[in-house]
Amino acid sequence: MATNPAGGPLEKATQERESVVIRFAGDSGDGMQLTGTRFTSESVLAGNDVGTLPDFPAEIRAPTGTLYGVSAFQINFSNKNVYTPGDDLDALVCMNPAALKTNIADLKQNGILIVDPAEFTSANLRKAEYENNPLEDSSLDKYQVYQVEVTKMTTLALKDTGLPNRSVMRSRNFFALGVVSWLFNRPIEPTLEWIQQRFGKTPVVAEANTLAIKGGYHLGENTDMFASSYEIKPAEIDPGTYRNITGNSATALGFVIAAQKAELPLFLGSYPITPASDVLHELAEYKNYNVYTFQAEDEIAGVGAALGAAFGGALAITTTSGPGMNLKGETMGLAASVELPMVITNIQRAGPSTGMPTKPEQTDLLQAIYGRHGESPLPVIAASTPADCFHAAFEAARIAIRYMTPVILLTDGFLANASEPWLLPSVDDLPGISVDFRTDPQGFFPYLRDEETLARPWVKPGTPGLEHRIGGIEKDYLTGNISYAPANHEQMVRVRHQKVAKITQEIPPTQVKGPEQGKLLVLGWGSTYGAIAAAVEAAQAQGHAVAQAHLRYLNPLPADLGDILSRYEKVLVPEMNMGQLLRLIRADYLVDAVGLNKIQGRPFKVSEVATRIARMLED
Amino acid sequence: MATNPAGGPLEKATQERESVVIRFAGDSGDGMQLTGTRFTSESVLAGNDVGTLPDFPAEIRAPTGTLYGVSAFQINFSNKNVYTPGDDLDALVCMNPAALKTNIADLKQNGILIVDPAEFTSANLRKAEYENNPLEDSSLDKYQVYQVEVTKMTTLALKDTGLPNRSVMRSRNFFALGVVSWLFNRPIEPTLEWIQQRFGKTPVVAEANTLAIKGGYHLGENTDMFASSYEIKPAEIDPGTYRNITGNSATALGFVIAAQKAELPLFLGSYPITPASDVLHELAEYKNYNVYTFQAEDEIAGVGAALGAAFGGALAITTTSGPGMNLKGETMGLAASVELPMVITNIQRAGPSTGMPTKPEQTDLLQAIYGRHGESPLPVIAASTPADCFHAAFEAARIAIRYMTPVILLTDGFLANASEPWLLPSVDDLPGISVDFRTDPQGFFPYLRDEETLARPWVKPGTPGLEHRIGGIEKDYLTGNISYAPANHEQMVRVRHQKVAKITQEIPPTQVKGPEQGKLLVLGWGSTYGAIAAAVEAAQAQGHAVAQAHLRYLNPLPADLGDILSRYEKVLVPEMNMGQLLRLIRADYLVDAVGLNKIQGRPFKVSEVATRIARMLED
Amino acid sequence: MSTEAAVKLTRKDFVSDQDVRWCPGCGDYAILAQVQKIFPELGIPKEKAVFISGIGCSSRFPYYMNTYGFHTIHGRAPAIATGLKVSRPDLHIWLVTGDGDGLSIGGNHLIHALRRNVELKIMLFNNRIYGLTKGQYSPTSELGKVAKSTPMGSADHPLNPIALAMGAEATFIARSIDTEAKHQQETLRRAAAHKGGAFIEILQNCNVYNDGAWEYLKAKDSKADTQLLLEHGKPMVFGKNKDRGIRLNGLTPEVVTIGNGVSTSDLLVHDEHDQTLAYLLGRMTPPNFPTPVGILFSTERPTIESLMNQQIQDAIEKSGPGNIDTLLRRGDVWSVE
Amino acid sequence: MSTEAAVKLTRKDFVSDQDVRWCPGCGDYAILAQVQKIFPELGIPKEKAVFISGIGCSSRFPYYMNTYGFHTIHGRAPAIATGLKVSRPDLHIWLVTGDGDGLSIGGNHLIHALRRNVELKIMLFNNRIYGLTKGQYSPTSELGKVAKSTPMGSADHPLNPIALAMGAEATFIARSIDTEAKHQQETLRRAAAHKGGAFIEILQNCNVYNDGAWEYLKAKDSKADTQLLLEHGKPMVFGKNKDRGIRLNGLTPEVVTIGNGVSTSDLLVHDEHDQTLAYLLGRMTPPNFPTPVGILFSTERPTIESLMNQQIQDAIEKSGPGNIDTLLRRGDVWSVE
Ligand SMILES: Cc1ncc(C[n+]2csc(CCOP(=O)(O)OP(=O)(O)O)c2C)c(N)n1
Ligand SMILES: Cc1ncc(C[n+]2csc(CCOP(=O)(O)OP(=O)(O)O)c2C)c(N)n1
Ligand code: SF4
Ligand code: SF4
Ligand SMILES: [Mg+2]
Ligand SMILES: [Mg+2]
Repeated sequence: MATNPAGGPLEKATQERESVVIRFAGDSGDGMQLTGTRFTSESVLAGNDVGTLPDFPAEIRAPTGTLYGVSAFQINFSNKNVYTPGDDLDALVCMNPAALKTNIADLKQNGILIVDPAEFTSANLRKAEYENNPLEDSSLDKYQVYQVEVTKMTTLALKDTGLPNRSVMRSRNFFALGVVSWLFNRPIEPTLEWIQQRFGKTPVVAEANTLAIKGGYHLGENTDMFASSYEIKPAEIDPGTYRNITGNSATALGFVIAAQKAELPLFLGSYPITPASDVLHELAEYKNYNVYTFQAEDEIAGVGAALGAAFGGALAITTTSGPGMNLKGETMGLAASVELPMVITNIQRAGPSTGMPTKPEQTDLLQAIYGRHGESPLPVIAASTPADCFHAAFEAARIAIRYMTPVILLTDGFLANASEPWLLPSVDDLPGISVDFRTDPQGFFPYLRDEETLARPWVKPGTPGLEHRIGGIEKDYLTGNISYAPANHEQMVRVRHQKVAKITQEIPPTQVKGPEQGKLLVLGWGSTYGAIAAAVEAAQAQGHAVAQAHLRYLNPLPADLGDILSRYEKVLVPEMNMGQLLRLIRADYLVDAVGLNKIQGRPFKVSEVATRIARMLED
Repeated sequence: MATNPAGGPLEKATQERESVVIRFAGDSGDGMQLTGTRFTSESVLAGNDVGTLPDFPAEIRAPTGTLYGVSAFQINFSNKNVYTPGDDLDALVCMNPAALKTNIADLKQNGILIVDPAEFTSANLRKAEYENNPLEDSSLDKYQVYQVEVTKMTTLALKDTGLPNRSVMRSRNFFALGVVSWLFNRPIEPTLEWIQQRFGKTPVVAEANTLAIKGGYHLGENTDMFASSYEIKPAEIDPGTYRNITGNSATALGFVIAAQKAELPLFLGSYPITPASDVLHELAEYKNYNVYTFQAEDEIAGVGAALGAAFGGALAITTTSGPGMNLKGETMGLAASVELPMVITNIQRAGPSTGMPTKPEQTDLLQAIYGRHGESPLPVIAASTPADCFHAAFEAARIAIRYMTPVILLTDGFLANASEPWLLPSVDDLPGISVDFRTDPQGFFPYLRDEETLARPWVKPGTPGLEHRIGGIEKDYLTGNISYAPANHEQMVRVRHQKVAKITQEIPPTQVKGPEQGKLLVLGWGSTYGAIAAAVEAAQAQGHAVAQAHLRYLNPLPADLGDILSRYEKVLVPEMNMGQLLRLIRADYLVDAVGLNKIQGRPFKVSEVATRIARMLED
Repeated sequence: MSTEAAVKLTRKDFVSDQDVRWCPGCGDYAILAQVQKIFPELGIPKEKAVFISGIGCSSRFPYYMNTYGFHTIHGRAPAIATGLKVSRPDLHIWLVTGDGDGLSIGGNHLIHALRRNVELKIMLFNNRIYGLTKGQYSPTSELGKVAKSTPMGSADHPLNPIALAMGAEATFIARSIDTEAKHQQETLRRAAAHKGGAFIEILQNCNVYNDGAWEYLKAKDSKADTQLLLEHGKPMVFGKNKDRGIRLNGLTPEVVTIGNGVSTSDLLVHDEHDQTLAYLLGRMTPPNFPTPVGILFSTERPTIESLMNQQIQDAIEKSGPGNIDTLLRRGDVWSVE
Repeated sequence: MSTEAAVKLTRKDFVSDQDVRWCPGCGDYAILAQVQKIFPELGIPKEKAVFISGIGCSSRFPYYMNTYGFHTIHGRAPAIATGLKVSRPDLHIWLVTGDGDGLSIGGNHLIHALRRNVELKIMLFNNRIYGLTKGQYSPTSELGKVAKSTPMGSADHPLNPIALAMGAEATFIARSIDTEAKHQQETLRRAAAHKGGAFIEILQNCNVYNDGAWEYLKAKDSKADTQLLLEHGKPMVFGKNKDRGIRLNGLTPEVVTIGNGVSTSDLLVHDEHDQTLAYLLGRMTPPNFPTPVGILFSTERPTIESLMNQQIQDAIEKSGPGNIDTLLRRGDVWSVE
């Protein structure tokens, strides 16, 4: 590793690339999430489109160096549209042997691998279950391996700070970030600023991190470690104001803004659960928006409290993930029966049971539709990208209020934590949400329905003259009084179905990306959007008559869907489950669609979808 | 009402009838359930085939005389095969105006109506919301109305017992039973005996009831009130030993006998709920069969305790109805994940939410199949007649043990309380249930699977050398240790599906009643069996190529079902829901089957199914 | 139809148009009557009153009150009511539950509502049986109870509702009896006046499935001996002739007869605010002790709804009322032209 | 691999082959060590021991014990364990739960298990935080707790685990501290020996999300002043110089300094069997009182499993062991030829 004798930057070649997928991997304590987030910010400021995916272990802080303690963050940045966090890696940064062991399989042949040799001690190799040091055998030959002495050089860079060794080690990630920032021509200024803001209160830490990132950057600049750096030109991006946002943040915002538009307080009743807790955390910050966050004793109480708040006239929501969903079923049935608005958000994770709590899956769709006893149909809406969580949450709230019904919103652990740049909507462009609390006693009946929506009136307790009782026993069609009359029950069951069915009138025409008819339609919902879009675009680029349709509304399905399905020879439904949307459309439209199913607690790779598309086109 | 001057029985004409449907209706306090049960016993002893249906109010003891306080019991008895408790009534006994008001619509034109005029007081008429006394206007003209002075004559018959009026009134139902027993040529001796047994400890009550029933019988015999009595010849019934049994009793027996066959203790963890509680009550009587009945603090604890007992090596079951089913979902998911045997019985009632607790419905099928988060497939088995509940429960237990899986058993409130004569199985004819607790540490792995069934080993804690840990987190395919490996998860998800799918190998060929191919197949499941069978037989008798197939196994579906469905031009699926089996078979087989849906908290009438069949044959 | 509390309401204003569907003779009627009786005095406009219940015979209560009402699901009323109260502190919320609804399936929500001190007035109708499901033993049934599901007697030690509420550190705990109209009214008035959550156990007769469960407390000739009427600041005297009392021996209560060297001044004096005393009283059970009725405990601490609403006010004061644009632009934002 | 308890087991026999996955420094390690330490002494063959847990960091415990184990779902372990114990009274069942698992979602099952006196040894690791979900306040967090979901501080009054267990009338209630190895061992031994259900609150440090929550009880120089070590029959003395004690003033405890007219004989003497005392002790909290540790309460009453199994025995004795034929022919039976 020769430094530049002249002391100034070496003249280095710069190669241009269209897009790069990089992953930072290290121990839970190595700060990989932070590194990834910062690199993401640098990339968006460099004008790239980006997609990110954090991946952290289920253990809070597993013993250092263990395989299950590895934490990673992946970023896909490009001068083109980015749909996903990327498939295989162009570059991988590994802070220790365990990170190498668990991530190397995803690195492309000849990909860039950055490792810190100081960490390849025999103790660490043992914890990572390596028999030989991979830096010393030939197992890494097919990659461009860069042994960057992160530990040593960070120590060197920080020697004047007087910080103890343990603290110095905490800046290693910034050193690595510096190296990689140089390598991909990212500006480190925004990060330097950020460091000042974030660590301003402990200047020694701010200084240490500053020194570390600069040290790393200069290493690239001043040594011949890397023959060239890479440039990824800015993408063509629609003008506007952007922010990088995770799905969970977007979900939280969607609800707050829906409540603001509706001029209602927002009430969240929730019980912490991975990966949903962050929505609770974030909403807890918005108290000045009239947001109540009630951490309940369990999920039943969470949805119960929300239902109570809905009865009281708030925009009521509850957030959870699979295990908690089961527990909310009975209360959701009550909400369906008393016809109060509410949004139940399920941020899906890998099941069954506790499953793999930090991993995403789409396995709760049929539960959302059928998971309650009795005929208790509820609208189901799903988000397809991190930023889309905003719109999906907003729309779920809007529908809930307009139709006086609980609505289920589905996202998943991938959307929850992944992020993408989000073109901020203008407040006025968002649909209005008008709430008509009934106050007129004249002609009032608790179950008198609006003709257009079949919604019953929403009455706030406290309204004089409208005192009435509701409950979960079957009700008379008009008065809402208890009724066991057989014909009335059938009428009520049917009207509850009709009300949900009416929501088709809210659904805009399904967007089909691609030819209006043809060989293959790839139909999806939820977080598979990105992988499908990229794969379909690729197939289209090859001239195939392949189209994509992606559903936001799962119940009811769009009115035009049957017609669309009929226009293609084949229909492929990629899902991170055993084929749940697939069953719905087979039953509804009797189309012989087939599924592409991946149930690994991981999103689809573009290539997985692309390969299947190719196979279906051949058949 | 002239008595026979000679004092002896009048010579009365006897008309022969093939079958009769009669309903006893009165106030909750009038003992109609008892009357119906006794009349049923008399009828089976008279050699008829019977079907019964009790119908009681949700209120415990509603104020006397109210419409919602009416309790009824219907019996269909015949010299032919009886499939259902009958459609419209040939005879109706009404103990008060409210009973008349709520039941008269079901009486056939020219049907026999027996009323007690003493009860038609203005107070009672008001409670029954009659403006005029129906005995005095012409509203009952189309029926054969018999005003039997039940109250007066019971009082008369009992005058020597010295009983206070309130107690005398309690024998009114026996008087009515006596009248009707005579009218339909039922022997009252068995009831006389029963009275001795039941009331032996309070001889004055035994005497009162004896006098009352005899009084009623003699009224028929000795007066000219009825011109003729009716005779229903014995049915041709398979030889054997019979007993009349309700679905809930049969369910309880099925479980006890499965446990006995498997030589396991039976453990029921349950929380009371209508209409399931009687299974708990009945099992609590069988302690000497090594039956543990644990009344838990809620449904979650009920299924939880059962799962604990399953872990300990018991045949574990839990019983509930819709609302409780929601609550059990999470624990069922855990049971699916740890692969322990257990039967979850849902005795379905009308939903959503509290719904109509005493009324049956089939609306929980899709919940049974899809009602948990994650991919957590479970076998689902349904009973089709009261006695069939025995076989279904037994089979559910057998499958659970053989495949090491929770199994869902579905019955409903109709089956629960309805009864039919049951040809007692011989103990040896029942399939054996062999339990192989693993005890050998050699080569043991907690998730090592049996090739044929894919079942993992069942190990009783207490077995030396096999100590191991299980849990709801995803497990390694073999060792069962926690594993978050993506491919392992997919393998586990798929093997859990395959295990359930393998159960098709247990399913006998689907019985098709009727032509092997033809115009119409009527496909059903659960308690609709009787109505469908009767309707299909009727259509067949008219020469139509209509067949019936009725499913016991809802998940997985029988392997031959697709083939069967394809052999008919049309498929009709009558269900007491909005079309749930219908969706399953449409999705699986892409057949354009149609539904006949009744969601009134009431079983189908034969005529309703027959009408639809006729219409489909016309189209 | 005015919101003014000043409008004079009468008992009838609180009677709904629905038929009361309890069994004739059920103790629930008496409780309904007392509630309807005292409500006009409370100064609560009827549109501001909400009755919330779970499932059970007792839980049918809201249908009969001409106020807002919500008959929810089994055991969950405290959770639902908490959400309502937190977001609508202006409402007066009364909760009706049973020994099964409140202590079996709903036990957890109950204790959490109590510890949070949500201002709910919780009436638990304790008939020591599951009425609506036709007679299974309940968590308050005596050990060995023979009932539908326990032909050989129940095997679980009962829960003591008062002790449990003390365990959850409720701020107001009282007990009354369905048939004691005056006492019940007084107790409910006190509960209504309490600033915070109130827990009132009402001993109620289910004449169909557990008739006479509280008969020993009610029988005209013996009730003076079996009831211990608690009055704050008064010595604990009971008995037909007011000649018996409760004395403390260390931490153990004992029944003494007044006279023979024992005088009223030796007796325990009731102190509503003494938490240890309340726990001790709550566990005084027959046959060795009379059953305490009245206010066993009361204290004050902030309600959760006051704290939560205060936080919202504080946040608004600090950061200004929410603004959608600010919210959207929170965090790193950049522009593309 | 023999079932004989006589086989001498060692600590290692109870260590499973799984890596322990708690955060370095977590208090859970110490507790695991104590349990593995005492187990060989208990005379329980390892195949007869079962560890059952819910969900939470603490609930990972069973994986590390080389016995039978069941890591179940959040809050439901007491229910699952009850079913196992009732049907398998021969097993020794230990339950591990957290302040969230046991007191939040699982509060109801916990109190019902305690009142039923199922013989489960329940260890509740109280770190006053949700560890596994990364740091939300728990039901035992102090009022005003600033945590992930409560940036302005929590608004609910905490549950007191001891008071709650007293409210449920548990038969054995104790408290120990993760770092007090000896005390913990002694406490667990006593719990194991207790004939009935045992509830042990173990104060545990979550060094990641709530570090130092119990520091005031642990700090070497002050712990003698902040811990009140309970010993049955001994006066309640504490303090570095054993010069302070607890005296009762009516029903109210007070801290006194020995000397100046106050002698040890004036102090409260601990009586494990006094239920009122235990309730009083359970509510002694800082800063005004030292925190009692040790056995707060113990009593005996039949376990539910003994009663239920007795009923089965009695039924068999009375009616003979079950016979399928008899069962089928129960009720009215008739024959058709
Ligand atoms: C989830 C659920 N489980 C069970 C039931 C059945 N159920 C209705 S009320 C009740 C118990 C009622 O007892 P209690 O609360 O004491 O009220 P009571 O009828 O005695 O007034 C039960 C078990 C139900 N409705 N919902
Ligand atoms: C039904 C359900 N709800 C929520 C969760 C998420 N969850 C897991 S552990 C936990 C709380 C853990 O707190 P505690 O019991 O105190 O254990 P600790 O981690 O502090 O030891 C929660 C809320 C879950 N796994 N299941
Ligand atoms: S069953 Fe009991 S509690 Fe229910 S209404 Fe009847 S008497 Fe009252
Ligand atoms: S998060 Fe806290 S409780 Fe959980 S393992 Fe880490 S230190 Fe222990
Ligand atoms: Mg009750
Ligand atoms: Mg904790």
